[in-house]
Parts: sequence; C-alpha cells; structure tokens
Amino acid sequence: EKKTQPTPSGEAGTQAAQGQAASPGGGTPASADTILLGQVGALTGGQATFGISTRNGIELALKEANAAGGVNGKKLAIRVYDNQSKPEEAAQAATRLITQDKVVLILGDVASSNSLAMAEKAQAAGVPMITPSSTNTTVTEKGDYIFRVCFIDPFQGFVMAKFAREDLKLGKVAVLQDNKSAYSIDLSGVFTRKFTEMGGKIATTESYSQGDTDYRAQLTAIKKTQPDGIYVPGYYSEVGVIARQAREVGLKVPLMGGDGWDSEKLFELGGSAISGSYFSNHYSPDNPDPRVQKFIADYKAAYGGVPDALAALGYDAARVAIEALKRAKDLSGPSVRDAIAQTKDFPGVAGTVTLDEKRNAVKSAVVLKVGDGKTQYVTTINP
Amino acid sequence: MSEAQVKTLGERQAFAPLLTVEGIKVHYGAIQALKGVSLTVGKGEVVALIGANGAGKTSTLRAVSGMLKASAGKIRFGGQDTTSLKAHQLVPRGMAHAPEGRGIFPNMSVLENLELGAYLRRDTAEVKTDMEKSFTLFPVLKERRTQMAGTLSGGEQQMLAIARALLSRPQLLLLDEPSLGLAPQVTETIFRTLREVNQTGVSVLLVEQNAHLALNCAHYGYVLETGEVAMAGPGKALLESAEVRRAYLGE
Amino acid sequence: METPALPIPEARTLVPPSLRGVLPVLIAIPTLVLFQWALSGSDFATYLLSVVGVNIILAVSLNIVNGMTGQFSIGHAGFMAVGAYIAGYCSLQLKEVALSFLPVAASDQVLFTVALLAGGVAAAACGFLVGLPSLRLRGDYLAIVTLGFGEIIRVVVQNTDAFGRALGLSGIPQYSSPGMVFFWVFLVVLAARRIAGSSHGRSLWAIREDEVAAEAMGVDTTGYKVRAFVFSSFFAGIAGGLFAHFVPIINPGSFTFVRSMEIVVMVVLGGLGSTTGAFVAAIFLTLLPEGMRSLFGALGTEGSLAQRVDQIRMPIYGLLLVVLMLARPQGLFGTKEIWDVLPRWLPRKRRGLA
Amino acid sequence: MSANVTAIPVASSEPVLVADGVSIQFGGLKALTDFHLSIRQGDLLGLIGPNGAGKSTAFNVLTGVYQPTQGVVRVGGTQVNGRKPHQINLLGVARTFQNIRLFRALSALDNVKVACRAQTALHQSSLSVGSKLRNAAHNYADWWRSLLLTPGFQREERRLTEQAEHLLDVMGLSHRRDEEARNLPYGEQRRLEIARALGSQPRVLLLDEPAAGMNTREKADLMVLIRKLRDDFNLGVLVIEHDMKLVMGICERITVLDHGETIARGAPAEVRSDRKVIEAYLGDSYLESHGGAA
Amino acid sequence: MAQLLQHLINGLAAGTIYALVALGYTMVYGVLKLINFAHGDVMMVGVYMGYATAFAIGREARGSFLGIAAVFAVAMLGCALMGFLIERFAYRPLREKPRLTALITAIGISFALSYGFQLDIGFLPGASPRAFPEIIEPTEWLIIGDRDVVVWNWQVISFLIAVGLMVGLQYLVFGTRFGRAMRAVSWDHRVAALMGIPTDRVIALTFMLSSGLAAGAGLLYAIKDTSVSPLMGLYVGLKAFVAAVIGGIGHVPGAVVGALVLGLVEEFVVGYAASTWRDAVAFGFLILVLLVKPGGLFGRVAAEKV
Ligand SMILES: Nc1ncnc2c1ncn2[C@@H]1O[C@H](COP(=O)(O)OP(=O)(O)OP(=O)(O)O)[C@@H](O)[C@H]1O
Ligand SMILES: Nc1ncnc2c1ncn2[C@@H]1O[C@H](COP(=O)(O)OP(=O)(O)OP(=O)(O)O)[C@@H](O)[C@H]1O
Ligand SMILES: [Mg+2]
Ligand SMILES: [Mg+2]
Repeated sequence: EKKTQPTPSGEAGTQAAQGQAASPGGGTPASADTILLGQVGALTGGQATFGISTRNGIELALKEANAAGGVNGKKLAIRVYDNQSKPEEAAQAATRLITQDKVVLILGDVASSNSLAMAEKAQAAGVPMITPSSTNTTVTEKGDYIFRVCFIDPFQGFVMAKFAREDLKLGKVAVLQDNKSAYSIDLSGVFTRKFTEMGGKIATTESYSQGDTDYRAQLTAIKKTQPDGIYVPGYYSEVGVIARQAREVGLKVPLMGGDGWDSEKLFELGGSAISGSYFSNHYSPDNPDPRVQKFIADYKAAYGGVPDALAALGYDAARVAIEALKRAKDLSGPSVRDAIAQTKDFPGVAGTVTLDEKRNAVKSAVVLKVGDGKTQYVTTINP
Repeated sequence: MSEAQVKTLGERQAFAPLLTVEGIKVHYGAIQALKGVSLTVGKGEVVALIGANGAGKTSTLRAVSGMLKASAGKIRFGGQDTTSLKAHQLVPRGMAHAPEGRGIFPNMSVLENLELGAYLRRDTAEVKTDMEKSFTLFPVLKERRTQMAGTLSGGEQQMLAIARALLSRPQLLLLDEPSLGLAPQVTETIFRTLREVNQTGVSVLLVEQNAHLALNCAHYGYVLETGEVAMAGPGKALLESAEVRRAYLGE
Repeated sequence: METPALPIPEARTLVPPSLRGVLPVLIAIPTLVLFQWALSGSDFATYLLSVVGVNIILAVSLNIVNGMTGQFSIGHAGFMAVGAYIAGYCSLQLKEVALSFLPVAASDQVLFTVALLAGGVAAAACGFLVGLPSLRLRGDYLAIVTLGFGEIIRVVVQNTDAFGRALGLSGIPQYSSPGMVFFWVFLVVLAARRIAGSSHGRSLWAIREDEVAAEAMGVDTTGYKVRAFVFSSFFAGIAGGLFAHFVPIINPGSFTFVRSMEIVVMVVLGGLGSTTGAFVAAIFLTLLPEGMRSLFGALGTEGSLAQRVDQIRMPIYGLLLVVLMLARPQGLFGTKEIWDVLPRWLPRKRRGLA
Repeated sequence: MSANVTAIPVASSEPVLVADGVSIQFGGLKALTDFHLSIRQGDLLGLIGPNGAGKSTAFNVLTGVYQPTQGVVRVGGTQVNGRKPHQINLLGVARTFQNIRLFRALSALDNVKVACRAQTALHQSSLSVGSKLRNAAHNYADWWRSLLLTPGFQREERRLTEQAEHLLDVMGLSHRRDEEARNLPYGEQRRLEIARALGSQPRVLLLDEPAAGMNTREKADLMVLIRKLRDDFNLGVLVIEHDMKLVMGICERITVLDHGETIARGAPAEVRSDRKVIEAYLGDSYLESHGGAA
Repeated sequence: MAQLLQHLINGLAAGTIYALVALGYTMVYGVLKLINFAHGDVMMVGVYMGYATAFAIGREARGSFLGIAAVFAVAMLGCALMGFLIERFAYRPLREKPRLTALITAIGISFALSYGFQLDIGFLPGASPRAFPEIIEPTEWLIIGDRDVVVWNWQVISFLIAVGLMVGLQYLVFGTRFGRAMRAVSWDHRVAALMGIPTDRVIALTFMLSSGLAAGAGLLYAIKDTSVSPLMGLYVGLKAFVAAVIGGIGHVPGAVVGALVLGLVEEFVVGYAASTWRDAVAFGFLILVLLVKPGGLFGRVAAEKV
C-alpha cells in the first residue's frame, strides 16, 4: 500500500504561514515599522566561531541596509539564537523564531545537520529560509522555502580534485577527514571519487574528530604511504594544527582543503607550516572588485580582522534576503519565497548568486594558496 | 535552659577541674539529642557516663571533642573556653576521643593507624617507646602490624582505636563504649589498661553500657536520660543505688 | 510520617482492586486528548512541551537506576541514542507504508508506536548488556562503564552509513505530538511509582541502602540491578524515539556525554529517588534556558549585548546549578515525593491538617 | 526441586544447616580451619571465642558471603558452595550483622518487608541454564504484575504488610512502624535487624553479637526473646556473643573457636570448665568471679 | 619498524599528557572520593593564564628560562588559587552531603568555565582555538635515519616531568605525614580531625596541588599540540579521567600507567587499525580492563569486612 505522502508541501505550508507568521500583515512584535529577521547559528560549542562569523556578516549587511533607508521605509532587525551545534536546539530556536518572534525569514546555520533541522520547521511553517553556508545537498531538498547562497559539496570536492590533478599534477593523495563533520565526509567522498576518475590514486583515508589536537598517529600512518599531497577537508580550527604536525612528522607535501579552512586564525594556528597549502573557497579577499574591498574594509572596521568566507556568505545571504524583501509584494511567506527564488545575477561579495530551480546558488569557486599571513588567489574554477 | 533536676548521691572526691561542660544542647536536624547537659571531669579523674540507648551519651562526647557543634552551652577544657573550637584544634590541647564505631582507618595498616594517633607529635623517639608500650598492652596489634586495619576482627579494631587514642598522650581520654563486642578477657584487659593509664595522670570520660564495669572503675558517674543528666554521684554510690540497679543492671 | 518508598496505600475503598490497575490510564487518555487539542495551533509550545516531556521521561527513568537502586549511570544518552536511531530508522523505512484498514493518520500512529517500541526494546537490550557488569563493578567504576558505553554507541552510529554517519538521520516523519509524548511521560511516572511502591521497589531501595544486607535478605542484587537497567533504558529508548520524531533530525552530536550529564543533573536536583522530583527538575531545567531567552529577549534586538544573550546563557546555567545545589543539597524533595514535602512548605496548611 | 520453604515439615530432626570441614584463608591467614557444625530446627547453639577467632567469618561462609577454600556447606541437604547469599537465604538461612546493617533510609516496616518479599521469588533450584531462564522470565513477569497492579499483586502486598507488621509486633517495634530505621535507638535497631531476618521465614537464624551495646537489663530481655523466637518460629538459632551470661544462659550447645580452630564443643557447663577455653578466651578471672564449673 | 617506533613515541607522548591531568583527578578522588568534573576546565583556564602571561612578557622573554618559569608560575599559582576558591565555595559546603551533590556543582563549574571562556567579551578569549606561543622552541632530541623517527625535546621533558611527578606524589601520599593525613581524611574526615589533622586545610591543599598540576599539565599539552581552546578541558579531561580509572582511580602510579597505556592504545588503533574507531576502542578497552580487574589495573576494590 502506498499512501500519499503528507510532506509539508508548499500549499499546506502557505496556509500555516498565513495563520501565523504573516498574520500581522508583516508587522512584527517589535513595532510596526521594523522587519524582524532571525538567525540560528552555533554561538557556543565547538563550532561557535562559524556562527559568530556568520552573525557578524549578517549584522553588517543589516546595518548598511538600515543606513540606506531600510526596506520600503521599514528598519531591519535581527534576532540571533544559539543552537549549541545540536539539531534539536536548532529546531527549537527556529520554531521560536517562527512562532514567537514571528520573523519573516530565517538565516540558517553552517553545519548541515542543524540547517536541516531548521529547514524542516521553516518549510512546515512556510517561512523562507536562506542558509549562507550549508553546502550539503540535502538541505535545500527539504522544500521550496529553503534556499542557499553558496555552492554545494559535490562541486567543491570536484574543484579540488580537478585542481590537484590538473594544476598540481599530483598522482597519489592521502585524505584526512573529520569524522564528526558531515561536510568533511562529503567532501572527502566526492574528492576521492573525482580524483580517481581523473586517474589519480588515493593513498589512504584517515580520520580524526573535531576537537582533537593530536594528529600524529594519523600523519605517521599517512607518511608511510608516501603521498604527493594530503586532502584535509576540515575546519581551520584543526587544519592549522594538522599542518604543523605534518611538518613535524616529516611530511613536506602540500595540504589541500575546502572552504572550512577560511579564517584569519588559520595563519595563527598553522604558522609557517600551513604556507604553500591550497584550498577551495567562495571568495578571495584579493578580489579587486571594489564591492569586495569595501566589504572587507567595513568588516575590519566593525569587528577587526579580515572577514572569512562564512562572514562573506552571511553578508551575501542577508543581502539576498533584503533585496528579495524589497521586491516582494508583501511580507507573507509565499511572497518572500517567490521573491527570493527570482534572485538572479545578484552581485555578492562571494561571487554572483543565481538561484537555480533547486534553490541552490550556481557559482564558481576560487582556489587560494596560503601564504605568509594571507591568502593568494590562484585560479577560478567554474561549474 | 531547662536544667533537669539532678539527683546527686554522695560527695565527690576533690580533683582540680579539667573539663567543665555547662548546659550544652545538641540537635540533629529536628531531633534534639541533648537538652542541656552539665558535667565536670577533674584532673586524674575517671568519670563514667551511663544511660539507656539513645540517651545522648555519644552526642555528649562528640560535643566535647568538637565533632559536633553544641547549639547552646559552654565547654571549658584545661582552663580555656573551647566551645567553638574544632576537633583538630582540641587534640593539641590534650583531648583524645576514641569514637563510637571505633573509627579506625580500614584501608591503612595497623601501624599507620597508630602513627596517625601520634600525628601531632614530633618526638619521634618517644612515640616509638609509646608504641612499644601499646604493643605490650595489646600483643595482637603487634602481630597484625602490617595487616590492613579494616580486616581486623571487631575486638582487634577496638583495641586499635584505644591504643591509637593513647598515642597522642592525652590529658583527657574520651572513650565511647570501649567494651563493645569484646571478649570478656579483652574487656578486662582494657579496663585494667584504663586504670593504668589513669594512674599516669590521664583523665578519662567513659561511656559504657556495662554499667557494672564502668561504675566500678570510675571515681564519679553521671546517668543520662533522654538528653539530660538524671543522676550523679561517686561510682560506688551509683552502683549501689536502687534506681541504677533496676534500670541498668536489670536486677 | 513519610517513608521514602511510599507503600501502596491500603484499603482505599473507593476503587475496587480490579480497577485500580487501569484507572489512571482511563483518566489519563481523555486528559491527554484534551491537552493535545488545547495545544493545536501553537507550534512553539508544542515543540517545547515535547522537549520537556522527553526530558521528563529521561530523568524519571534514570532515577530508577541512579536514585532508587543507588547505581550510578552516566550513559543515559547512549540508550536514548539507541532508541532514537532504531525508531527513526524504522520510521524512515516504513514511511511509504500505510495500513490499508486504517485511516492514514491512525496508521501513522500505529507504525510510530511500533517504531518506538522497537527503539525501546533495542535500548532495553543494551541496558541488559550494560547492567551485567554491575555483577562485578561498584559505584564510580560502574559509572565509567556506562559512560564508555554511551561513547561507544556514538562512535558506532558515527561510522554506520545506514545511520547517516555525522549528518545523522533526517526527514524522519514528524509523528510525535505532545499528547503522545505525555502519554509516555504518564506511563513512565506511573511505572516508576508503582515499582517504587511494590516489593521490587523495596528491593531496589534495599540495594541502594546496603547491598550486602539486601543480598543476605534474599534479594538477588545482580538480577535487580540488571532489571533496573533494562527497565530504565527501555524508557530512555522510548524517549529517544519520541525525540527523533519531532526534531525530526538526529545526529551523533545530540547524544554526547554532556547530554547524559544533563540528565544526571535533573535527577540529583530533583532528589535522588524522588520520581516527582525528577519530574519537576526536568521541567525546570528544560525551561530555564528558554526562560533566559525570553528574559533577555526583553532587552530588544539592538546592541551587541542583545546579540550575545544566547552565549551568556550557558555560563549562567552552570553557575545556577552550583547555587541550586548549595541551596538544596538533598535535591528538591530529598528522597520523598512532592505530596510528602509540599504540605511542609506550606506551614499554615500543615497546622490545619495536623 | 523448587519446594517452598513453608512447605517443609516442621521440627524435622534432619539438620538444616551443615558445615563439613570448612576452611577459609585470607592470604596467609587461616581464619577458619576444619569447621564442623550442624543445626536442626529447634536447636539453640552458641559460637564463642576470642576476638578474631573467626566467628563472624564462619557466619560469612555459612551464608555465602565468603566462599570456603575447603569443605562443604549444606542447607537442607543441598550443597550450597558457590551459591550467592540471596540463594542461601531463600533456602532458609537468615542472619544479622555484627555492625548493624539496616536499610537506613527505609521505614522499619519496609525493612522487614524487603525480606518478606523474598518468599514470592522462585527458588533457583539448580544452576542450569534452563532454570536460570525460567527464573528470569518469572522475575520479569513479576514486574509486570506490579506495574499493572493486578488484584493478585495487591493481595500479595497486603499479605506482606500484614506479615511484616506481625513481626514488628513480635519484636516489640510496632510503635516504630513508619520510622526511618536510622532514627531508631541502637537497641531497637538490633531488634529490627532480627525482625527483618525473620521476615525471610528462615529455618535457621544466625545472630552475630545481638547483645552488643545493650545494657545488662536489655540483655536479660533479649535472652527471653531469643528463646521465645526459637519456640514460636521453630527456628534453629546460632548465636555469636561475648556476654557469657547470655550465652551460657540460653545455649544448649556451644562451639568455641580460637585462631580459626575449634578448641571445644559441648554443653555450657563443659565448655566453661574446659582449660583451653579458659586460657584462650574466658580468662582466669572469669573462673574466679563465676566460681568454676556450674 | 621505524614507523612502529614512531608510533610508540607518539603514543607515549600523548599518554604523558593524559597522565599529568589524570594525576590531578586521582589526587582529588583519593581524598574526597569526588570525581572533579571541573578538573579539565581548570586546566583550560590555567592554559589561558599561561597564554596571557606569554604575551604579556613579550616575544623575546618567552624562550628564556625566566620567561618559561614565569609562564608556568603564573598559570600554576593562578590555578591553585582558583582550585582553592572552587573547593572553598562549591565543594566544602557540601562535604557532609551525599556525594553526588558535589558532582553536580563540579558539572556546574565545568559548564560555567567552558562556556564562559567561549565568550568574546572583555578579557575572555572567544570560542575559536588559538595558537599557543612557542615558549619552548621545539628541537629534535633524537633523529633516527632520514627523519624516520624523531623524538622532540618537549616529549622528553614532559615524560620526565610526568614520571618525576608520579614518584614525587607517590612519596607524598605514602611517605610523608601530609600524605598520611590525606589518606586518613580520605577515609573519614571526621575521625581524621580527632587525630588532630586539620582536615579543611588538607583538603584545600590537595585541591590546590591538583589544580596547580592541572595548569602545568595543560601548559605542556599546549606546548605539544600548540592549539588551545575553551573546550580543550572537556576533551582532555574526559580522556584523562578514563586513564585514571584504567589505572585504578585514587592510585598515583596507576594513573600514570593507565594514561600511558591509553595513549598507546589510541595511537596504535589509529596507526594500524581504523582511525574512525579510536574512541570506541579506547572505551572498549576501558570496559575490558574493568571487567577483568574491577578496580582498574592497580586499584583494589576496598575489602569490606562484613
Ligand atoms: N546522626 C544522627 N542523626 C539523627 N539523629 C541522631 C544522630 N545521632 C544520634 N541521633 C539521635 O540522638 C539521640 C542521642 O543519640 P546518642 O547516639 O548520643 O545516644 P547514646 O546514648 O550514645 O546511645 P547508644 O547507647 O545507642 O550509643 C538519639 O535519639 C539518636 O537517635
Ligand atoms: N576479608 C578479610 N580479609 C582478611 N582478613 C580477614 C577478613 N575477614 C576476616 N579476616 C580476619 O579473620 C580473622 C577472623 O575474623 P572474624 O571477624 O571472623 O573474628 P570474630 O571471631 O568475629 O571476632 P570478633 O569477636 O572480634 O568479632 C581476623 O583475624 C580477621 O582479621
Ligand atoms: Mg552511643
Ligand atoms: Mg565478629
């Protein structure tokens, strides 16, 4: 027996949304002339820095928009909740934003499990959600209210495989993945597949857990296989130390990674050991585009330090949202959703955003080389 | 202060006062264990404290040695007000308490237990001779020197507790039911030792169920009833009193 | 005068004995239906109450092992994980199935119950395994085994493709409703109370008080400890299953040892051995962070402090635990139950009653 | 054979509890050597000896707390070496402890009920897998009965309560029914321990220094009580006690241990005048004050 | 072969750190029977104190002996003070209370510290991991072959410190008056007081010692792995606790041996089996040890005389 699946389709969700989020006609509890947005992110716990970077980026975008007159005369405000890097907390916070704070739109988390939990709630309630930096494919598959402004894991894995094989001309690469992070496992999977398809060889796959600080065992095991390079699709918080210890055990080959590497702290944590490594990213601070440079300057002024990719994506996601709010015919869920879906050629600091029918941004990726205290643009790879 | 009507039998031998307890009260949560107990122990005197189960004998000793804080009343020891002193501050002033339930350290050897008795003493050589003395008093302990105290039999533990208390060279020894669970012979040994110890000038405050033994040995005795002193008098006089014989000797 | 394990009150003539077993259920079901109906339409309350309910089940069930039996388990999240993953997996597999003779909603609930029970039974089986070492291990050593078990479960899940590895299981149908969650809350509380009042409960108390004496009085201490573990982990598994069906995403990060500690905190704060204490503490500690959110929310949305309120919550939570424990070291109700303690907190009433 | 204890014929002349050449060693220490003992229902026996002679150890071996290194312990004809204390208790052997071990936070009534409860459990008659499984199934089913509050279960609970109340009454503790055990005075705690032991409906009762901490008057009462219990419950009683008045006053036969070895055994009068016993245990002064043989 | 040797060295180095932290657990447990769950977090705070000191004294001073001494002194004294305060205000009031209550306050303090240090307000460092400045310049102490096996100076230093501390603490506990007092307090502090032992002071000193040790251990850890974060206490603390239990909690050499064994087990699981299963194997190993020896490798389950 098959049954008609009661997945929260757009229609069901719309009704719910009209019942709640949109009922005050776009007005928010704060006041009639403010539009309230919500963000859920990791502000505490192992992934806290990602949530905080994202928050800063979003905050910057809102400040700018408000300075420029807001949305149709209304000011923008945001409420940020912590999810402690746990999906149930993300779901709870999202539900609170939607039903208590009655936000018109929520901005999601970095970690895909948490964004997925939020997406379930947002989709069911018919409140649009944009995730700035969840790259896992499944997130936007939750429904038509869920969008993202970044590329997806398969693309990023492909980018690095291509770069390793064609630009660096590596033959044998070892993989060191973060077993606690779906993102890392995904990238490592795609990379492995693509790299072997292109004729390369995977020497070995080792793993660690987020929060570890001693990787010598894995690196010693990797060293035995004598690879030409090591793909470490993890977060900068671990990668920096991995680089140091790789040098310590005598591994001199280049390290490669993904956008999780992007942080100013990478240089601090990795010291000179990380120099000469490569990672794929959403944007390069080297990009001479004045918009990008202005963003970097503003960010530096507000928070100190060069914005990382998460901040840039948070900034872009917020701006995509704001633009859509301006275009939307009212502030109800479906209208905002439709407005977001129409986003096309939006000039973000982390690349141009065009949302495809799967609500994913189709963007090119850049490959950066880590230098002494800063990154250096190497190449752009298109989808 | 609800001072009870204390029935006093006979005259007390004159001793210079060492310990004076005045109207102390003790509470365990809502339960009032002592309702104003007063007693004195003289220098070189043996004083027995008898009474039924739950009368408050143990509580009295605990309050005296600082294990418990009295909620009212005054305690003077060796010419000082010690009411608010803690247990470990009373030891250097000459108080030793072999508590109810023996309180030996089961995971330490017999020897270490004894050494703890002399914890505050620095005169290593004399501690050695004192230790030898206790070994002559209680030969079993010498045999079991290295055994973990927790695996001693009940009686052996009691001997250990007393020997340990003596090792601090106290002026006043508080003993809580030292004969509990002891073979008759050992009980005798202990009481003989008590007398010997007393001969060397140590005062003893003794809690005992065996009223016969205790009062025989004591210069003076107090009878506690439900947290109050009901009777007091020289040991022999109490022993002869009809009330004591009926209530505590079962005659 | 109260006794810790309240015996079943005798000779309550109002209800015939044959009815007493089922009467609470007869009362509970319509109440819960009403409750469910009253909640419909308020999603946040629904969500929050579901979380509260799940935590109550966890705390009350852990109390059976930690409070009543005096064992020390700090791996409860592990059992919860087993229940969550097994039940979640079942539901994902059965998502497309419907029982043709029932309406869709009813069929869903039937399948959900099957999935829950599967999770509960799997957790109970694990509880059996973890209980076995209690034959040889005491106190803190047993505790560390339970902790180790919880961590092993996490690693196993993290390495199993069928369980979605680090990403976890998502898209689990949202079958849990507060009515359902609180039906299980009701069951666990009733079960815990009835165990406590029965000879089995007394045997558990006896083990907690003095294992040697209990054994000498004919109590099969090992058997009882294992049964306490089985019983308690069954409900933890159910709690996990309920949890999986409203979040509705589970990943290994939700079942860490910190989670286990949070449940232990609820039990101790409620008073070891007090079912109602665990109940109240679970409610309080679950709502506390959310309450702080509301409190801070009143500060508005502007300014950097307002943006950081969620970060400040957790350290405050930690300090509050210290303060609470210092203020009530014996826990909320000690080993007693709320109806034993409450009259004493209301002094005037007591005098009236006495 | 899963016979219920209560079904065993009363006043059998068969020994219930037998120790046959039991020895136990702790490291190098021989705590008990070649110990023999046989108790029938209705017997009132004494076990005495100096401190550390091995009396409590003998109790521990008889009740399964320690496993003997040599020898055999039998209860009702079954060898019980290797069984757990609770299994031995179910076969009809109950005890008290030298250092009181009550369930301190439980009410007096519940203390007794814990022991009463044992009678509803299955006897694990053999150590076979089948019997273990049956046992487990029974136990889990039993939990369900209490969860469902079946009428049978309620009846059982009432029976337990009545039984426990009766025992409290016998031991003169009725007024303490709902008091937490830790709040009872010492003497009453001792009596509660006996009441609890009786709860398991033993055929043999082992008392480890029941009079310790009692005054002379209370001891006299206890003597009467022990005799009464023996008669009313048709018990075999084995008492460890250092109070000679009590032991000599009530025991029919006495075994004397010293350094783990049995140095004498017989009627009180014989034991009392035994040279070895006087040397090892009683002391010469005892002889003086009690005027030698009776 | 070379690889095996390298793994051996890695494992011992990791175990050494666990050992240093485990010693603190074991000491507090030995005296109070309290699993001090905040121990790892105290260590974390100590590391941040050292971190701040290292910056305060400036880059040049760091490598010098005085500089290193300053970093260690500030961290260890600071932590000892913190340990004192925690004991005084969070544990002492609960000493007569059920054991679990102090455990809960320990958890509370652990939460407060580990989350508090994630804040980025004022002097607090923020959630992100930071690189610990190089106060001891890493140099190769021994090189075999073409860098097939490398032993670093800090590995040797840490190992020697751990072993030295183990011997020292063992002596302290079993060879000194203070140690005897500790053991007496551990069994029953009320009776210990009757021996004239100032129990409060003994417990406070034990706490201070254990906290100071934690800070020292944390600094060696930070030198070894260079990365410090507010959550480091949680991760290291848990492993060190496991190590202490493997060795028999409360047992000083046991803690060190247990830690070294744990470090080696983890290393070899990663090196020769599957790195994903490391934690499961570590805990599985723990459970196995306890099933065979219920008191840990060295601990004895206290013989209870009935
Ligand atoms: N820790 C405690 N908590 C609560 N009540 C207590 C405690 N200790 C003693 N009591 C109560 O205080 C009263 C006096 O007790 P105490 O131990 O001083 O009596 P005692 O004369 O030494 O009796 P015994 O002969 O049994 O040793 C008793 O009613 C007892 O129940
Ligand atoms: N678990 C054990 N480990 C080591 N030695 C033990 C153990 N249990 C008892 N012993 C030793 O065995 C001997 C006999 O002890 P037991 O307790 O049986 O003596 P007892 O006759 O009951 O003495 P008491 O009259 O003093 O209670 C003692 O020397 C004791 O030290
Ligand atoms: Mg007393
Ligand atoms: Mg004995």
